[in-house]
Amino acid sequence: MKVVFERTKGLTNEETHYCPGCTHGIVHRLVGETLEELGVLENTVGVASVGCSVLSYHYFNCDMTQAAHGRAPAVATGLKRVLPQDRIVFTYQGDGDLASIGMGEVVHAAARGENITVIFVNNAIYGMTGGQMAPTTLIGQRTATSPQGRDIQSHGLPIRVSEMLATIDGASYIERVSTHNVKQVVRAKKAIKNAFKNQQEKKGFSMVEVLSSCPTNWGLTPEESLQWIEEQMVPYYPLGILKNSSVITEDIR
Amino acid sequence: MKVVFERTKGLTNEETHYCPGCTHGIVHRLVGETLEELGVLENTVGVASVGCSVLSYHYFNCDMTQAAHGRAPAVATGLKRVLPQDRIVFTYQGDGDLASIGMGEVVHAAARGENITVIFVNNAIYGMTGGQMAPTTLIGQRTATSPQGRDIQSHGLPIRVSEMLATIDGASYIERVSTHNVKQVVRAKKAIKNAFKNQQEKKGFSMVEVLSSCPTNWGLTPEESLQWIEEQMVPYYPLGILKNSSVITEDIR
Amino acid sequence: MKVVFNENYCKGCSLCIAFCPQEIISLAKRINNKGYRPAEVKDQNKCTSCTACAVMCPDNVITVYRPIKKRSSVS
Amino acid sequence: MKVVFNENYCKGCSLCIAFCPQEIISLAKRINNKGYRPAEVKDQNKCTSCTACAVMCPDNVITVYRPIKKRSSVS
Amino acid sequence: MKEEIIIAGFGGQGVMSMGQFLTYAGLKEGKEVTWFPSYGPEQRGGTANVSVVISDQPVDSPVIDEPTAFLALNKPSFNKFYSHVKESGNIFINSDLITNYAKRNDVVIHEITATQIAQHIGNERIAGMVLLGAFIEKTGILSKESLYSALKDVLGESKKHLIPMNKKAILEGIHVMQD
Amino acid sequence: MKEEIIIAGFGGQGVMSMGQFLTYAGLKEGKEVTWFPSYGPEQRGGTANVSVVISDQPVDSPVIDEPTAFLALNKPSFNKFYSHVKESGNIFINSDLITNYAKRNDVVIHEITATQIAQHIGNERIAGMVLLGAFIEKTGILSKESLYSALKDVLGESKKHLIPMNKKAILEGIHVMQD
Amino acid sequence: MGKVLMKGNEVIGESAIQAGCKYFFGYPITPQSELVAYMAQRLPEVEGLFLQAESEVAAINMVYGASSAGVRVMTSSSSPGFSLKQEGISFLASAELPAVIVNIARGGPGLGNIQPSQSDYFQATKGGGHGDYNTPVLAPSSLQEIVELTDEAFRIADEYRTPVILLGDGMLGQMMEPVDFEVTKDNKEFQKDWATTGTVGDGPPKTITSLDLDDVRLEERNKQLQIKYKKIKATETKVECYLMDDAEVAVVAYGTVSRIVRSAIKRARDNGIKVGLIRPISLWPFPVEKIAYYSNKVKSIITVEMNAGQMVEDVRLAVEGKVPVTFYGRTGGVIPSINEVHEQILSMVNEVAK
Amino acid sequence: MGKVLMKGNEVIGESAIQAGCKYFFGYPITPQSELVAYMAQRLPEVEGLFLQAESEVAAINMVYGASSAGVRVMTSSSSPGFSLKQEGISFLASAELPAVIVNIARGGPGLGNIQPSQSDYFQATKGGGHGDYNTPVLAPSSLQEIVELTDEAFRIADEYRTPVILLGDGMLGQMMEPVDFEVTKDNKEFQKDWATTGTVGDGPPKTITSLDLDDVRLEERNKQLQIKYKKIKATETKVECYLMDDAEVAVVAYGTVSRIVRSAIKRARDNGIKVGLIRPISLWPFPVEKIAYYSNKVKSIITVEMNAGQMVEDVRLAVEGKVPVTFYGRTGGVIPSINEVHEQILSMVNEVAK
Ligand SMILES: Cc1ncc(C[n+]2csc(CCOP(=O)(O)OP(=O)(O)O)c2C)c(N)n1
Ligand SMILES: Cc1ncc(C[n+]2csc(CCOP(=O)(O)OP(=O)(O)O)c2C)c(N)n1
Ligand code: SF4
Ligand code: SF4
Ligand code: SF4
Ligand code: SF4
Ligand code: SF4
Ligand code: SF4
Ligand SMILES: [Mg+2]
Ligand SMILES: [Mg+2]
Repeated sequence: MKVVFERTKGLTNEETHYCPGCTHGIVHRLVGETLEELGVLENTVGVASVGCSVLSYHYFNCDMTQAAHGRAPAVATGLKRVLPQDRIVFTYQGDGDLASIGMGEVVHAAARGENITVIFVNNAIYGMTGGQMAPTTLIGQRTATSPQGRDIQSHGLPIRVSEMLATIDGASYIERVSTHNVKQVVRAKKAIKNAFKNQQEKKGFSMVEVLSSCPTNWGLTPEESLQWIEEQMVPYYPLGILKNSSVITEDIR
Repeated sequence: MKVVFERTKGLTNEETHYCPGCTHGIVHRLVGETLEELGVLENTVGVASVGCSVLSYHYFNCDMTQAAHGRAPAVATGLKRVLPQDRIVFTYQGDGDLASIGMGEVVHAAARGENITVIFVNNAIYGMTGGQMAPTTLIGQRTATSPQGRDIQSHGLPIRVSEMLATIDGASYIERVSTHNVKQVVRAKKAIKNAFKNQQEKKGFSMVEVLSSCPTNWGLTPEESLQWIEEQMVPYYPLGILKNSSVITEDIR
Repeated sequence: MKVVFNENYCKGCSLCIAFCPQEIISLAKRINNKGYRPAEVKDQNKCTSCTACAVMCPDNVITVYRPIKKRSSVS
Repeated sequence: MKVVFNENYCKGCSLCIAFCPQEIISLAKRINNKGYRPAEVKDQNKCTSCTACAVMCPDNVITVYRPIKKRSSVS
Repeated sequence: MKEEIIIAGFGGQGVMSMGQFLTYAGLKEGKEVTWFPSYGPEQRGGTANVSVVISDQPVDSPVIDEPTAFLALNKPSFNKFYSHVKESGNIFINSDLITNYAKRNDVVIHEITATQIAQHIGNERIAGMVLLGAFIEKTGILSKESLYSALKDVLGESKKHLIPMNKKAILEGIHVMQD
Repeated sequence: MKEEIIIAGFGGQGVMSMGQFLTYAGLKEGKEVTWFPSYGPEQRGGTANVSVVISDQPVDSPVIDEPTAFLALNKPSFNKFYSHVKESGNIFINSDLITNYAKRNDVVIHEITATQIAQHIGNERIAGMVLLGAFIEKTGILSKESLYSALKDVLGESKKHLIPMNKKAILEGIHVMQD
Repeated sequence: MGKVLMKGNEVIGESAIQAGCKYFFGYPITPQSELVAYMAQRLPEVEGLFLQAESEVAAINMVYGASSAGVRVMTSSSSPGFSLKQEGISFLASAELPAVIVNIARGGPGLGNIQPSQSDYFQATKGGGHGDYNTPVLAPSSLQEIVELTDEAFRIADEYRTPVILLGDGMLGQMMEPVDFEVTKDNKEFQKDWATTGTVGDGPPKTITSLDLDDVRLEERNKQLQIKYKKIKATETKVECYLMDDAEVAVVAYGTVSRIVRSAIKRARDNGIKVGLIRPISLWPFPVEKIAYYSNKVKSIITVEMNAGQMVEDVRLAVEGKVPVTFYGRTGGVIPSINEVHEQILSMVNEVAK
Repeated sequence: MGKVLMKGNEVIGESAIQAGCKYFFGYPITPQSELVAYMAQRLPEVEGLFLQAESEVAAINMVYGASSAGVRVMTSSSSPGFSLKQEGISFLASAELPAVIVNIARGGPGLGNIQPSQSDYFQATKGGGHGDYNTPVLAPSSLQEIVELTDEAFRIADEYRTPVILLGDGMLGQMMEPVDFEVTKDNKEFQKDWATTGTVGDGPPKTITSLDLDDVRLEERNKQLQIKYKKIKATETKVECYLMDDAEVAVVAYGTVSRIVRSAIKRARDNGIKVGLIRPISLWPFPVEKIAYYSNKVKSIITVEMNAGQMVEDVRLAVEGKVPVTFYGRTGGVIPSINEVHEQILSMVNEVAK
């Protein structure tokens, strides 16, 4: 018997605190596997954000720093700018963290072409605090702070962060992937790997937006949640590569 | 003799504190004229930001609130959301204010489709504090904090705010104009008027980015400064309408 | 055993069940440490070692093995 | 007087001078309240009331008048 | 009269609602009440507990250090509070889940096969309600009727259909104590 | 010896550099010095002033309430500080710009046609330097040579070409006082 | 409507609405999120507006904007989020804009945890923001008191044109208790002719600003603020004394902890110990006089807080060395038990007896 | 290099570089912008890094990141920008990350103005952020002292793993004075095996966090912090006494104001008045013992500050009512004149003589 799938060394043996069926766990695994496969676990410093993944420093098997809500890109900038050249720095952020309070920080990290990798877990809700509206919450979606469903009139349309950041010159690699089935998870893995390789190649800011589930706050079973991603989220948040270029050489007038 | 050009009632009689030849003065006039011509001076509340225009509350002949650095869009949101429907709210912000510290606020005001008008004066520098680098400072431009000239490696490429905000669904009208000659100033006036009309028509977030001079910190004469806008800024910040749509009816999936 | 479940990590979310093409995974009657019914495969023979279950498991519960093909089957 | 300068608002920036197609604006020798040499037009006759100076003046110094055309000139 | 009650169990066992049933019932009887939940990280996955005070006098501390009554729905929770129960206090135990513990002689321990009873009624998730019934019967702090009526307030329109089942469980708890 | 000097004028009149010339010169002579500029909103457009203390002893307050010397480059600035000058202090006035004021008898007022002298030298913007020359000549707190050498430090490479002109202005100021 | 059972966070929301506040700008954070959710549900029902801001910084500045327009407006947060509001609070104080700002504090420093804590006392009372300003700080200890103090908070805010802080902790926010909203309320109407609502029909343009480049004028503004603060100190100090008449030992405690202390005092009284409670209800202005008064009567004072010792400084400032002032506190979100506090009282009594 | 003339802001920058700080993350604000500009110019020359952050919030969090990596790092701002850093400072304190944070304070509250002020004293010393923490606060009064105290700030930061605040005002930042950088410096090397630099060759993964969901563990962290603060109080208190030996009146003042006070004291001494100066150099820890000691010797104490009265509370806490403590202050960026202070001393002397 040959092992065809086993737990990555990129993760510790800690059991996670995530709810049953929450795809944060899948994204963790993909990042862990990537770090292991690229052989950079010992060179990596991860930045945990504030959200359900706040404790991710227990799970990633590398050095980790926990950042204030929304500020992971700034913390990562501080780390990356002072660490030796061969160090890999990534942030792991939710949609509330990155797209709401942390909008300024992520836009500017991208604009500076900060050579870091951002894993952006978009579950269209604030998971940690009990299901409030995120900037990525879909129109009509009911949350604790949009009890009648998000409406355009008062909250506007959800932000497509990847599309927005793709307009920024310093962003070198941006892709949106999903976790709603095997094929998508495999793709997500590839994207995450690219985003880290990009950093190794010093190409600048890379981000992978991962559509992810929150069964607990969506009020759905884990399986229904994956369906909801496919049917509700993907149409508004189309999957694919939004940017793949090298900031260093391009687009300078 | 017929008056063909006279001081607008949209401005008070206060003398401004701007440096000689600073085009902040031109932009003020255009806003003042617009408010006068649309007959909304009495219905308008302006929000002054922190930058050289911090004292603009002395100059605009309407109610004015002075906001913390970068937060004018949030202050404007607070005002607009609680004032009677017929009130017009605008912000007047510099590039440091809007594009650096205030990035989060302006992106979210746009995303919410906040029905306000933003006058964004881009002079590629922090004027007020003595000429530091702004997010819009051009590559190679020497400033107090980029004494060797802004370089891509450490600061990334300048942010094209209008292009970025144009990707946001809630942004209904976005145009970039300039002040470097008579024709451009006339165009700028038209754009500013459109942006206010847009608000009257309740179409959502409108922004006019005005390329503006800072002779003092650029170390150029006023006339050279206008040339610098034309020759250096306009190529990187192309003029024109970047978005003109109504958020209410469009682009909802 | 082609699929091995690290039972105490399992939260009984059933995603493996949903994605197993062979439909051989189910939740056990017993309760694990955490208070969940863990997933299990009764009929290991039917497993094709496709790893779908493992790929979709958010809690890294599953290790998948594939029988090493015998020489004779090469032809 | 076709162009009138509100002299004490003037900062002597010279932008009006740069944009006057008739090249009739210049800075005066005298110093105004603020310590600047204000712009002035000596030869008002040459002015075409084009408003270019006023449009480009950052300090709202300039008022421009146009002579009302006489009936006779209509033909 | 005054009861200081701690109810504790797994997150999904309805501990918080049980506390609310008592609180609403107390309010209905014109008593002074407080309800204070653990709201820490335990909530997700781990254990949860709630402190309820029902009294004729205004309640000072909503935090209880020596409960007069303790309703235990699982072993970890039982272990957490067991030793703190006040002398001659009442402990109500779901004996289907909690076994093997050192008996205290200074308190009154009521072992109730709550899960079995609940399964009998049709849903093991209402085991806690059986303990609630036992509690009011034993202490007499609240009437059955108030508790019934509190069900409506807490469950609301959307869960109205669960009321009969819950009533049944309460009644069974009362019966157990009467036996 | 100790001089507490205030220099004041319009923004563009070189007030800050004048203060720096004195400070550098003082440092060169091994004296204790402080230089404190007004850095408020006046700077842009309005008036500016700088306080310089030159002393044999360590300087306590860099802020001066009773200057022993006052160099006034325009009328508004003159008005601001005139009355504060210490008894028997020295006031150096650019009399081309400052006229019509009530004379104080308890101070020594030196009226110098600094602008005219400066224009003569070739640049009216160095009028202040004429006052500086007058100041050192009158008070003797610093030598001409130190001041000359300070010019190099403050003006730096890029403005080196201005040194001769500035020297000339200083010298003229000295001459005025010698006359 | 009679007595209803609600969570403390919800009571704050309802009380604000009852006080005529129709506008709320907030950002979720545990343990105050129920307040945000409550406002999201309720405000549209009363034709008000709830807006989830993109951050605490944005929220406080939206409040600045709304208050500029003259409406009653509220925001809320918990410790880390409250720190982010400090610049904004300083601006509100300086521009003299009324607003009510809620802090349902949690364990700190840093991200800390979500358990109840009183470790933001200094921040609230000494001014966590820059510059010389103070904000009235009201600290309810029960849900019923929330009703009253929320109403007071809005009254004080409008009357003095100042931001007011309502300071609670996770315990207050999360607990339930019967509340009666039908209590007498302040019904004062405030004329806000300073508000920037557009000049329509009301004269020349108005300006709201916290800037004054001229130092003498900025000093004038500061003097005005200090006069106002003096007035607030004179008229708005709130304190409750419990069993103090014959007390030989005083415990000073505020907010939820005062309830635990009250229970402990009852236990001690049962043991014949003459102990009473001084409960500051307004933390700023601090009840200096009351404490100074009792410091001439009691033998010793214990301050009990859920922090490492903050209010105790204000107690010491009031006592001026007249009697020993000790401190007992728990940190990190640990709630002191009745027994612990009881023992502190006992040992203090023994200490003094020596 | 001998004595050089520089602006205070530049001296801070050079002193930091001399103290081995090669990393600076900042954001411009008057009156500290020269520091940012200086670092932009100088750091590349020493193979360090200057980065202009997008905001003060970003800057302090970049500092958090850089400090996590174990380097000496600094940021700076002025009052409103400093308020924005409060969350970040609380995080640094909780995660025990060393850093030096400069506040060149200006007139407040709100946007205020850019003149010198000391009205951020409370914010700096009591913790403007949330939670129980303290940061050592050093307040130089001359440019030469900046050299020494900046070095000390970095030493203390590393030795105790804590953020340290260097508090000055616009006067200190803008003035010029000769400085000698060739003074003895701390050359202690600090082993930072807690830094998250990647695990390469040094064992299991390390974590830097300020979170602890468990209240008991978070209390443990708080206890450790309090132990540390106690130690800092015991060993790092700095104070200067001037002409105090025979003083009958003491003036307490810090920073630039202390220099004006010194001049005033000389004038008063010239008039035969026995007055001295107690100058706290570390504002936290505050020189409680020294002041307590002299409060047994002098007849009265005046505190002079450029604010509405903040440090005076700490003075009163130290004096405990033993002698009268009065206050004299100017606000809004107005600098008190030597004469004003002199008169305060005179009138205090007359008062006491009565
Ligand atoms: C300054 C600050 N504001 C608010 C919070 C509360 N908070 C914690 S997590 C969170 C949102 C998390 O949502 P998201 O980033 O989408 O992550 P998820 O939990 O959905 O994975 C918020 C608002 C905080 N900890 N700090
Ligand atoms: C919180 C805060 N940070 C920094 C500043 C200092 N500051 C004042 S204006 C300004 C930049 C202004 O630049 P910009 O917005 O481009 O306006 P301009 O002066 O160029 O018109 C800064 C950084 C401040 N007042 N408040
Ligand atoms: S709350 Fe949602 S995002 Fe958070 S762990 Fe649970 S399912 Fe996942
Ligand atoms: S500094 Fe620049 S932007 Fe500011 S007023 Fe002067 S020229 Fe205009
Ligand atoms: S490996 Fe494939 S076939 Fe085997 S259990 Fe898993 S999903 Fe089913
Ligand atoms: S997917 Fe994983 S956690 Fe979920 S039931 Fe299957 S094995 Fe258990
Ligand atoms: S109106 Fe035209 S022609 Fe006349 S002065 Fe102005 S620019 Fe010149
Ligand atoms: S453009 Fe205006 S300010 Fe400039 S010189 Fe002409 S009139 Fe004067
Ligand atoms: Mg989320
Ligand atoms: Mg600018």
